[in-house]
Amino acid sequence: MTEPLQHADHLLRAEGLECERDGRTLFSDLSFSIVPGTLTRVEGPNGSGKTTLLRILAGLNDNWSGQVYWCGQPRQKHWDLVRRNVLYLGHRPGIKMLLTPLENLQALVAGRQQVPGRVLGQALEQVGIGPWSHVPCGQLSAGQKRRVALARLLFADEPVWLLDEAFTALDVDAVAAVERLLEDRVRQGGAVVMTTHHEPAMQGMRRIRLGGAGEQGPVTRAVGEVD
Amino acid sequence: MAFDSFSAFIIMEGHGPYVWTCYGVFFLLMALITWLSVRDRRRVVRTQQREQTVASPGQTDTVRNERTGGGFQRIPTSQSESISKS
Amino acid sequence: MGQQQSLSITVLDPVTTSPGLFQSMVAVLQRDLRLSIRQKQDLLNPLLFFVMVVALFPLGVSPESEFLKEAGAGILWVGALLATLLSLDHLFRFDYEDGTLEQMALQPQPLFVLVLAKTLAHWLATGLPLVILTPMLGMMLFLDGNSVAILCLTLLIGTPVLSLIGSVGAALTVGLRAGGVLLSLLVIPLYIPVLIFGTGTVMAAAGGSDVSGHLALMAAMLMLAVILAPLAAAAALKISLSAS
Amino acid sequence: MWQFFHKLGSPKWFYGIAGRFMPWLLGLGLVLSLAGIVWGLAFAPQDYLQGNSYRIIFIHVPTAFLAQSVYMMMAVAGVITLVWKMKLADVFVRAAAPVGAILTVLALFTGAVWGKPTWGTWWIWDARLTSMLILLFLYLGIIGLSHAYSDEKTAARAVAVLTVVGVVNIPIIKYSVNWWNTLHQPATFKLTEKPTMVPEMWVPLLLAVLGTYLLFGWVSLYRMQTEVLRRERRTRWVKDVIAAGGGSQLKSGGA
Repeated sequence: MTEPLQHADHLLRAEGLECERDGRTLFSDLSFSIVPGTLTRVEGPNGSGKTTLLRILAGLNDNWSGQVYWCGQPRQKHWDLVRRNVLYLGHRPGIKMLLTPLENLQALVAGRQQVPGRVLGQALEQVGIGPWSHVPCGQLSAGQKRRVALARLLFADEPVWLLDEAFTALDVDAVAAVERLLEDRVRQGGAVVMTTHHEPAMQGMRRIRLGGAGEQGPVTRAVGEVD
Repeated sequence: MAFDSFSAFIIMEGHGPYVWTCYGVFFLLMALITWLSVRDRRRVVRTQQREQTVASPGQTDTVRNERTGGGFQRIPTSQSESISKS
Repeated sequence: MGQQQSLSITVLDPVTTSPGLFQSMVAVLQRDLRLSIRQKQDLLNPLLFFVMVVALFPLGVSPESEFLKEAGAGILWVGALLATLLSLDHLFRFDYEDGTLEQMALQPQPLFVLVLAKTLAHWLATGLPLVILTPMLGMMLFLDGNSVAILCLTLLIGTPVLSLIGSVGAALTVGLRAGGVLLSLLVIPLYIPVLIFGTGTVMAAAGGSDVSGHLALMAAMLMLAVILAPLAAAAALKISLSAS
Repeated sequence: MWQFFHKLGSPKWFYGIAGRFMPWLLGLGLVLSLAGIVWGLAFAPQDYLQGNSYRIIFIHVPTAFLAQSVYMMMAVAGVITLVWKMKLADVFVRAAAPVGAILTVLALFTGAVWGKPTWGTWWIWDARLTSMLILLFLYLGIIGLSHAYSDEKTAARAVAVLTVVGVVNIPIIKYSVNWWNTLHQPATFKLTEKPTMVPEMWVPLLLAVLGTYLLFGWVSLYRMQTEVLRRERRTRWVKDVIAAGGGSQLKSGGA
């Protein structure tokens, strides 16, 4: 399984996804695939199921029907492979207020990836947290905490990244820097799926539009379309 | 019949109160389960009947229109108006 | 685009590219212990609660040494049980709220292994201190040396079982805002056998009988809990996460 | 086999087939349990030790048996929910849990009232009664958990895990309570443990047990039908059932 990826490989493929929540259909008959070297933005108004879709792709949410494939095979047969190869960063990214940025980063990657301590320090420097790397995260601002969470992306080796509201609380410079980081990653062949509230200025971005459902049930069908 | 008379059956040599309380509560709770179940069924059916008679074909369209975005327009109250005047 | 050549990114093999089970368990344990040490109040509260509950019995029932000698083991066991119960709600709640639990569920290692590490950390931070405090409280309840020793032994085997069974309840209620009371309701019935064997062993020892059989039975319960509870708790956590 | 499973997963099919079984369950259940009770109350001979108070056995034993079996059935349904994600299994758990809890209360109540003339106190920490009390706690936990979640699927799966954990614990609880009982009181007079029971006593008891099982079958099917109607309310067939008004009566499905 370690041969290099081709552009044509389908890393993740969803077929006929349907998700219902509290008796209301969020989306139905949703099909798309995530291929290497692409950036996909999940779009839709509040409450249209963007976060839910990312959680389904990550394997956190079980309340859906349809089929998800990993590299062409049903995902449920390869859970260990999927978990290792898909990085999910939720809008609550697992940062502990009582731990320092360095300890947080260490604990977060400990089970996934062998990373020398030196790299962790460098990553924190790179996201502008260097001077605070030994201060408890509770003392940092919301934007700084977000930077700590995103520092993982500087050395993460997973081919698929699922980022939920990754830009929240970041300042303008940081947003631009993260966009550059994602573009680089995509150029190398990584696949990024994300939700953002601002329109990122990135070329070749694919879109999955979720219509948003009204009180009465499914109003629009979601379609994956490529710009 | 294990008893000589009806009153002997009721009294049961002094154990009557215990035995009859038990049977009374037994039938009471059995009736309670049945009543609760029937009430639940009635409730489900009634709310559903109401929904089905109220629902009309045009409804979904209005809902579709209502649920676009929201304009976040400020709502004038008497207080805010007096501030803007002064 | 002219990018038909192979890409520099590969699909990773979870076996060779991620840390092993033991290493990831140690990481979880280390983080949780570190957090316990920094959150001193959480560490102290169950202990204070334990001491106070035990102090209520002489005050509320009788300070006579005869009564306390008779009831001491039971009082200490019930106190330890309630103190554990009190601390359970925090076992997964903070991790659930800040997203750590999601990250754990997505690690390549099976979740029950990480849950086991978390439960071990919970026991080290609450159960073990309770056991260490027991001799002192035992003296205050006029228990003799032999009884205190057996009591400590039963608590040493029993409190990990309490943490393990409790982890299932905590996992089931972690997604609920008012989960704390419900958690007690779910867990207390499951605690009853542990309590019965714990106090029963001390009483049998006080009666002069050999208790190695009783202790073996408790150890068997611990084994069963170590094997089954993390599996159930991991399943429950996945259900709770799925709903958030 | 798999087709049967698939069919059983279809709510509409279930609704119909349950309606066909229910009248039989109700009729036969009423006849058997009433026959058992009347026989036991009026015609069975007196117990030479306990006198007439033993006649409580004809409701105490059926409710106690049934309360325990209902928990077992719920655990089986829990396994089915977790492994095959069959919706009807979860519908059963929802429908049966309150009934099981009420049966446990009945078993406890009749046990306590029976205890008064036998032991001289309303309550005694007898192994059986204590086990029943713990069973009641387990039921209350399940009901509490199933109402705590707003999402039905989550509630179903959480309850399934809890019932399975509970059923693993039941033998341990029973064993430990029995052991505890011998530790504290040398074998006392047990309510229902009789070395010999004449046929005039156990035949009506058997009838009453069978009858209550059938009645439980009826009430759980009825409650399951209600739950199915509620869950499937947006589907065509439920709308037809409702429009026909058939679902509103107790005899929906023809009892």
